[in-house]
Amino acid sequence: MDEKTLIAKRVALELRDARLVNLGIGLPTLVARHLPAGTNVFFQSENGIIGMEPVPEEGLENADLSDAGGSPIGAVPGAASFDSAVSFGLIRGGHLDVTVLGGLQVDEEGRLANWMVPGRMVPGMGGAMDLVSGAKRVIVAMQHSAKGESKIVKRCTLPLTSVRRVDLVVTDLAVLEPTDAGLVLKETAPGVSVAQVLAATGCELIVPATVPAMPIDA
Amino acid sequence: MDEKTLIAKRVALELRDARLVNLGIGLPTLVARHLPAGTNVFFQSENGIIGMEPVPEEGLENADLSDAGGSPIGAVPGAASFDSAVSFGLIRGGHLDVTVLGGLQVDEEGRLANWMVPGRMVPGMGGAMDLVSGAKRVIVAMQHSAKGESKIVKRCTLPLTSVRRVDLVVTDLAVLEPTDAGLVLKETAPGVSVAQVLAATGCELIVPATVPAMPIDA
Amino acid sequence: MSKVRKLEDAVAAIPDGAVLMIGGFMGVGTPPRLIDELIRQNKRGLTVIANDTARPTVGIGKLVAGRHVARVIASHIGTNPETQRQMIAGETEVELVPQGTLAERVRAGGFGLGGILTPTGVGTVVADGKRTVELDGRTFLLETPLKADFALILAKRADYYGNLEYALTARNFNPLMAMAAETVIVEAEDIVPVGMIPPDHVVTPNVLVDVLVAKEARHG
Amino acid sequence: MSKVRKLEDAVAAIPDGAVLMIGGFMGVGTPPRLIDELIRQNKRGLTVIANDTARPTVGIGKLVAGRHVARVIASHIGTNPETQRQMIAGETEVELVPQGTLAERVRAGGFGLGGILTPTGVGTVVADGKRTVELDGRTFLLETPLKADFALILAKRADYYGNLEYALTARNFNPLMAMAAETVIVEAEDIVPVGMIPPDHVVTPNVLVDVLVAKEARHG
Repeated sequence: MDEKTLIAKRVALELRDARLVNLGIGLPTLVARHLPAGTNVFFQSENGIIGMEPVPEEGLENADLSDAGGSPIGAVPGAASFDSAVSFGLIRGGHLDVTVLGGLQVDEEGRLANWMVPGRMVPGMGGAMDLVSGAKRVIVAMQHSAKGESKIVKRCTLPLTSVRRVDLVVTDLAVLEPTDAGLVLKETAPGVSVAQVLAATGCELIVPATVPAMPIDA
Repeated sequence: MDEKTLIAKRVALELRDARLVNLGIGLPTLVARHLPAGTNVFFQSENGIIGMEPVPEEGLENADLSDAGGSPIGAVPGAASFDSAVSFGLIRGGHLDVTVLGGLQVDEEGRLANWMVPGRMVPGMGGAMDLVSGAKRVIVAMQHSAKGESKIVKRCTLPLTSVRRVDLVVTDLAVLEPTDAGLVLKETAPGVSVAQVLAATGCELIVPATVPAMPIDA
Repeated sequence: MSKVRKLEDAVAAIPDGAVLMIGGFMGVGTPPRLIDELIRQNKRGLTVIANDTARPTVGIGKLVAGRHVARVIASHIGTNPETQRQMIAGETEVELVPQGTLAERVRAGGFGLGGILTPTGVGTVVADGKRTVELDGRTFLLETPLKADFALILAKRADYYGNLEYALTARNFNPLMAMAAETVIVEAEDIVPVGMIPPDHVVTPNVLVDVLVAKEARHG
Repeated sequence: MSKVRKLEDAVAAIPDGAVLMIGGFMGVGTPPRLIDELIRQNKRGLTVIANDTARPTVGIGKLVAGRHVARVIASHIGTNPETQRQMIAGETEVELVPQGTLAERVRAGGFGLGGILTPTGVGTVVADGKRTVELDGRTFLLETPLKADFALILAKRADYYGNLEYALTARNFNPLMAMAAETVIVEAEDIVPVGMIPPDHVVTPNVLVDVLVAKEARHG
């Protein structure tokens, strides 16, 4: 299993009791493919729909039905569409159970940077700041490192997405939970040792006496 | 013609170029019956519809279609219904061309009191404060006096509805226009002299050299 | 998985002293069975956030007349002499809020805003004790969000998931309140299979709705 | 009395330097004929308020690529390298606004609010230069209303009066912007007789709409 699939599968386990979930563009989108049996969530697309699903087959694309990236989607029976204020009212008003977002950096205090690299990448924050500030539960799904540098850092050097502490960070090496005391190492990826995680991490981690492996079949 | 009809007919002349109009409960409601030919306005009811009209005949009342007083209404073809936030967004956002409201007092500065008599009548302001603060044009339609006392006063003794100056006051005796300098006597009712208006008014009026009679056939 | 509950059970979950938002405008859009069941179960000390208290024999007016309400936040009580009497006698606390401000405060609660700025009420008794904010030479009142423990909603149609449609002026505060309460209880005239309400006609999305109660067939 | 105008005349009323709100999300819900006509008439120095600038060959992206735009207020320009290039080169002024805040600022403009308080952006670069308000121990940003000279709207159906319906995710910012501009120009896929859109299905009421332009039949 590749690293992205591993991350997606692990994140999917967090959606068991969720009713409304928003998946960011990119890696987070993979999560929808790996929901455990019995999961019964609605996926929101922040451009204005609850109940998005992939286009069921080629040729069924509809010009008025797209995801937040502008790509064609389908909709489940019982879907609902609405304007951008309602869409973000759902997000900002605490009606969104879980948001899964990609990340550039997460720091020791559990704060996320994921929207800008000054001077190099200026995409705009889109809905990311609203999602992190407003969702009931924020899960960051990302690679542990990029270009040999850890994305788990002592303090974010990139502009923050929000000062709100995220709830869980799932990487290809570990599951980390931000707490008042710092980042707690909750799980390691199958075949990865605690020492390997620590070596790949740019800040201190709190390591409990036992750290289970992710409950994912390899 | 009775006094209320006179007032309603005079106010109706102000609606010629309006697109969206809100009529308060009571006397203002009469205005709709006296629109000049060619007037093409939509009436809003602030409980959530544009395009209200009277129930066309007995027996056609619908339990889901009422005015702001809870009484049954009809709806013209091309009507639109919406929630209370949109309804007041139309009012507060400057989309309402004219509101016609009853009054308890109007003062020299053109400020209206129409929602409360402390210790005696506590109905609540309903939509009145929003209507006076938000409509493009505010017309007060009321009797000039009540129980022998003028309702046009130097300074409102009753709680204000808004500090916004109203645009026109139409009574059974006169049409008054609030200005920076004070209340200007624009018209007198048919058969009423300027002296009669002044005698029935509780503050100074600015009286132009000529004061025409209301352009209403008696 | 169904959200449909018996009327009795749906209302039993509401404790004495709860903060309720109740839809409706002079009774139109107020869920009648839910009101009657609150009275039958003799709930006490309720806070009611609603546009008005209708008349003593209509909708929310019945709750007031039956002394189930300790506090009212509304824009209008003028058609209910009993609410006025209880207010003047100090038996029931009444906060009067301009209608548009009430709509925005409920919406702010549901939409996660910390507050809104409005010119409505500036320089009137409504401004007493409130913060004002100056912006570009204009003065605004800072009005704060309202939230509730329960919202009692009347819908025209619901599907099994809880997607809602409303009818004409019975819509009023209902969709706003469905966003602003911890638990949303809906009385629906019709409950239909999933897929019968097209996405563009859904006004309240299903994820907001917790409990559905069927409105009995109407007489006549 | 009809609001239907020729495309050319509808767009001719827009002067160089105008402030435009344009509906759409990555091009979906953006009025294509109005965009193309703005380009054909070579409007210059426009301010565009919109969710994003799509791609250089799509929707609002075409306006940016053709150098018709002096200023952009949007939540996202990441899919349009040309907007990013112009921003970094200082050729086009870009204000980035969180999407939910953008929606609320447009709504505040149309609904007559003086501003709204939001936690989104607190402690980030978005807060630079903005007022904050403390309420009940929480910190909020005070975000101000946006208004425009013109709103360019895409509707699925309009009736002759200008009542509008939208389709699925092509709705997005369109109904909000239709409230927030001095003049509202609508491109509608279908224009139908009055009475064909039931009151409960009208999303934008006719009184908000000034000009209707028919969308040509689509190829395919």
